[in-house]
Amino acid sequence: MCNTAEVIIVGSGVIGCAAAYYLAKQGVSVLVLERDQSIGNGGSSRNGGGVRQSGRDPRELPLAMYAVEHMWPKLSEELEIDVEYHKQGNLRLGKTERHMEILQGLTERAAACGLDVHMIDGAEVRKINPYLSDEVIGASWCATDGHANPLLTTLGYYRKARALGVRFCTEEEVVAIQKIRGKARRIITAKAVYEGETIIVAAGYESRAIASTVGIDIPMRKELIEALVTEAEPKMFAQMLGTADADFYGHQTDHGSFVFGGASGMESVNKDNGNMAVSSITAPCICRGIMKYIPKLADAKIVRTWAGYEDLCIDGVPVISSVEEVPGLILACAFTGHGFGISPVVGKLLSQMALGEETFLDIREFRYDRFQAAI
Amino acid sequence: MKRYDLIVVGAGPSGLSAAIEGAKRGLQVVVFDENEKPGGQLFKQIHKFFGSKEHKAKIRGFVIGEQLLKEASELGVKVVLNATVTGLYMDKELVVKIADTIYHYKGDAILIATGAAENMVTFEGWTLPGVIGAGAAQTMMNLHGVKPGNRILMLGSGNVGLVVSFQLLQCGCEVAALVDAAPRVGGYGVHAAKVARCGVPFYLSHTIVKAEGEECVTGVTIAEVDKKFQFIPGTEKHFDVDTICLAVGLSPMSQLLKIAGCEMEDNPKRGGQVPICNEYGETSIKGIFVAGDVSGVEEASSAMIEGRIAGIAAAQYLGYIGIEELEEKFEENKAALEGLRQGMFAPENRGKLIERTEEGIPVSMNLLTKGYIAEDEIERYPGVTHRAGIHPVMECSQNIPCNPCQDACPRHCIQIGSHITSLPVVDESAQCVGCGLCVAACSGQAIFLVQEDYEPGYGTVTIPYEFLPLPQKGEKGYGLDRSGQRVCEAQVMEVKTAKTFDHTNLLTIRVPVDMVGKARFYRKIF
Amino acid sequence: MQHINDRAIAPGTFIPEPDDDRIICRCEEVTKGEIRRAVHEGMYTITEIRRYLRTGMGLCQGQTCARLVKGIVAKELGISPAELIPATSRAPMRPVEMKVLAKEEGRHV
Amino acid sequence: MSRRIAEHPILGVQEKGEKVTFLCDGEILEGYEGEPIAAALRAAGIMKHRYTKKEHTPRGIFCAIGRCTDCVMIVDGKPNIRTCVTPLKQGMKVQTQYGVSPKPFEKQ
Repeated sequence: MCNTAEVIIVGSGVIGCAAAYYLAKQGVSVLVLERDQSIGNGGSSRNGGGVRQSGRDPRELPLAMYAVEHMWPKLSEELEIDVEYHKQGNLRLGKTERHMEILQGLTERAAACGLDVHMIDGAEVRKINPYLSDEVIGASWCATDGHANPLLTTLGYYRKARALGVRFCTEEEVVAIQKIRGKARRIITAKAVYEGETIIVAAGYESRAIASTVGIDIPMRKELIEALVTEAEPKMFAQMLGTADADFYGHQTDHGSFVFGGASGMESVNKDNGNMAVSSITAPCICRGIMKYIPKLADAKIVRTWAGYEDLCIDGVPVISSVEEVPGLILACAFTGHGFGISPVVGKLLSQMALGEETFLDIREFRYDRFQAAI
Repeated sequence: MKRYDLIVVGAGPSGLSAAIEGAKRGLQVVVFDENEKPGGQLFKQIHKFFGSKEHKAKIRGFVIGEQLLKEASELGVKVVLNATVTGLYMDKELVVKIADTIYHYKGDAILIATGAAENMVTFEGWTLPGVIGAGAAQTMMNLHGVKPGNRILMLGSGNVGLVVSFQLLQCGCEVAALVDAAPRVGGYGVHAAKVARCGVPFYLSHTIVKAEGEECVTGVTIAEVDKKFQFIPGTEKHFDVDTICLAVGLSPMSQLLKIAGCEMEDNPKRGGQVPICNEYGETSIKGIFVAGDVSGVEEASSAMIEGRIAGIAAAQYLGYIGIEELEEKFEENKAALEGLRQGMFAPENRGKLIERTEEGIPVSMNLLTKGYIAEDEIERYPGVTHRAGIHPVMECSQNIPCNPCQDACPRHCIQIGSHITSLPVVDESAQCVGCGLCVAACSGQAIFLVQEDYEPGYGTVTIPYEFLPLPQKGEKGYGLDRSGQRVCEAQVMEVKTAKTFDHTNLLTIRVPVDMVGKARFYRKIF
Repeated sequence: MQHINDRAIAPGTFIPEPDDDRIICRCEEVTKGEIRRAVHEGMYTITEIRRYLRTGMGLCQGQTCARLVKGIVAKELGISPAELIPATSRAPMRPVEMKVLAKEEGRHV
Repeated sequence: MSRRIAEHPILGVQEKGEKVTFLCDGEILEGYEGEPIAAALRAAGIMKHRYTKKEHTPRGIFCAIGRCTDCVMIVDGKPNIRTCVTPLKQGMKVQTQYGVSPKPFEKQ
């Protein structure tokens, strides 16, 4: 088999798979290298499935709004797989006055960017979702937010890209990128050497080590966060839920199970045994959080817990950028836990960047060299 | 956090054995088990165990369970039941669900002895109510006292399939057929023989085509398979049954070890995903040990020894004993383990066709394909002799590590010798008094007392009998041969029960003299 | 392992089999045909099959079907089942009610 | 209760809890306190515990030790209760489970 392609993508997460798909659709030859044995085994298969605009950094908002308006609604049709996209709103819940202040701030900033999001009181919240407890005194409500199935979205992009001729190689851990005659061109893995005209690095936190082999540093850290899933329950509600406190977020899936993510507060110091191990304290903590908001779920049985790494950027928004000082290199990483909802649009932008086209959205805010010392 | 020296997960044969050895050496030990009754599979095993005294031979599984539990309690081991270990986390932290609360515990050492789970096969209709695992059948009848069905077809001729078939018969169910896709019976011949002589037909090289029924099982169709396990058209056979029981092997239940991050391997010889561990059962994570089926599917007897080794190794790991004691005890237990792992059913012989016994005697092919030794094969075996007066006839035809018969005879009529797998031989010089202790002692129920000259034209056969209702003295019925066919009329001359027989009753039936070599079971005339 | 890793190596064309409608994952009601087809659609690992079809994602978390699924996928890929890494095991080992999980004891002595 | 084993040749007469009554789909049945719900149902000759969500096919006891989760029913209003490991209590209300609902599919 030939080890060259016009574009080589490092990382088969939803970003890498989406970019591969949009490139292949243009007739570009693409090779995707994945460190793991399974496609999309990082955050793409471990996140809560939120497709939100509200609650985002204003810099990211145009991407999210574009994806929700133009891409998500047609994605199932495009990928010929039901990605279980539901545009039925996001409630970000508050229980205290302080929560309401946080929500108010988020809402004002998003509304200023043109997003239809507004504050509602407890009664209105329970009209939208009657299962929420009386402790909830208000929420921000964005009717055009929603959720989708991240597993099927990732594998849907993969399947379609593969069918279009994209070559995916798993268990190919990239050791280094090499410049050839001034251009990023060669990729060295533990097993082989690959060459491409353009290299897109979309490898989550590992992107940092890979980029450093050509002298680029992305200031990010990683954090192991957890999620859980219940047994199937009768249909209860369709919105995506979040909280001002960020103590949990989640939704009910088409399957009937509830997927919730959440935090114990210990995430920044969580240990790992190499298997993305869950801690013994987080799932109970998430459950206590959920039960305060949705008491009816107290009897729902948890069937699985899991963990995954977030690649947290120092300034909270991703790097989606060509690297001029290393021609041929494009970075798409540090998504900070917000990547899934914007993955279709990022995939499309990356395809334009790889083809040297002007991008249809302004992505200057996501440049790799934007980071400055504080003082 | 509450911390123990040793936390054992699973109160089965290996877990309890490990707990006992640990506690004996001063460790503070707790055992968690998710079931309401301890003992693991032992409490479903109501047959007498094979092996030698050190392997608790001749004792029924559930009694061994009770003994282990008693010993553990006396040593101060805390056995917590209805306690589900839901996860094994870093720093050897266990989360245990007890009633409606979860508890966190830490162990300086942890022993995972979670046993195995049943494998399944699929066929048309396999999801219908009435298709159950063999373990489910055992649980229902032996733990809950409920018959799993009325008329049952068993799939699988390994020891589980054979033993459970016999248990089904014991609790009053009818076993319509015993079926296996393999060309030969997988389990012990003696287990097969006791099922066959009750009249259960064996269909080797057959498997299930479909379970029939709309809402639950009302029947089953089986068919013969060729060497590639493909159905041979035209060989279909139908049985009216209400239950289909699957006994097609076990897989180690090793999920907790995977959660903990122990290095695992897929080892078909051990039954599936098992942790990589050293000779003491210690996994890649120091202080996490394994024993029993979770580290490789075997018998309860070997699980107990593995448990002992791991318990002692945990004691050494925690500094309660020196390495010398561990090494010494390990050698002893290893010898016991090797004793069990020999003979025709030794792990290395799995799946192999062995044509001759260690003594050079051809193995009964009829036993391997029909479940019983044929008339023209039976005389080959050294335990089958003819002589005047009452004497034992030992229809033991396979080299299994087992010797209770030798110890049972007060007159030393029976000899196995130092090699535990040897076939038993009758010592012609010793005089049998017909006490029947050997009949009751034989875990395989393969020993009969025969008297050819009981009265003119009639002889007697004394058979082991573990069914209810117990026939009455003087009662008339039929003698059944090894295949379960009626061969003659028979009259019950004597029914002996004794505490030492441990529920194996001795039924002496009078049969025509030409039938003393054939009649091996009795059924009353209804 | 080359067969699993290079997704451009296809397992040949999908040929329907008479028992494709047989349920394999009892909890999530996934059939043999769906599993076989998924392999042909590029899902070469147990983890991918699981995420794609929900095999082993139900109440029992694959305790019944894991071995069966593995056998089908391996056969379709033309490899030994032992070459396929099983799906990750995760706590809880049995379904636990949220209110029970929420009620912890013994974290502190 | 013909499916009950009155006396077992090896295990003898098994100890049972108090005799209790419970409701299964509205029908009054008898069982013994503390035994698994599934055992009481099997003793009463009830084979079907639920109908599946997708194919609406019946399921019953399969593993009987709480692993396979095939025998789940709605017990006292809660769905997905593993009847093979849930002890029977006086007055329990057990219902056939359709998908995850007590209502037959045509009424859902």
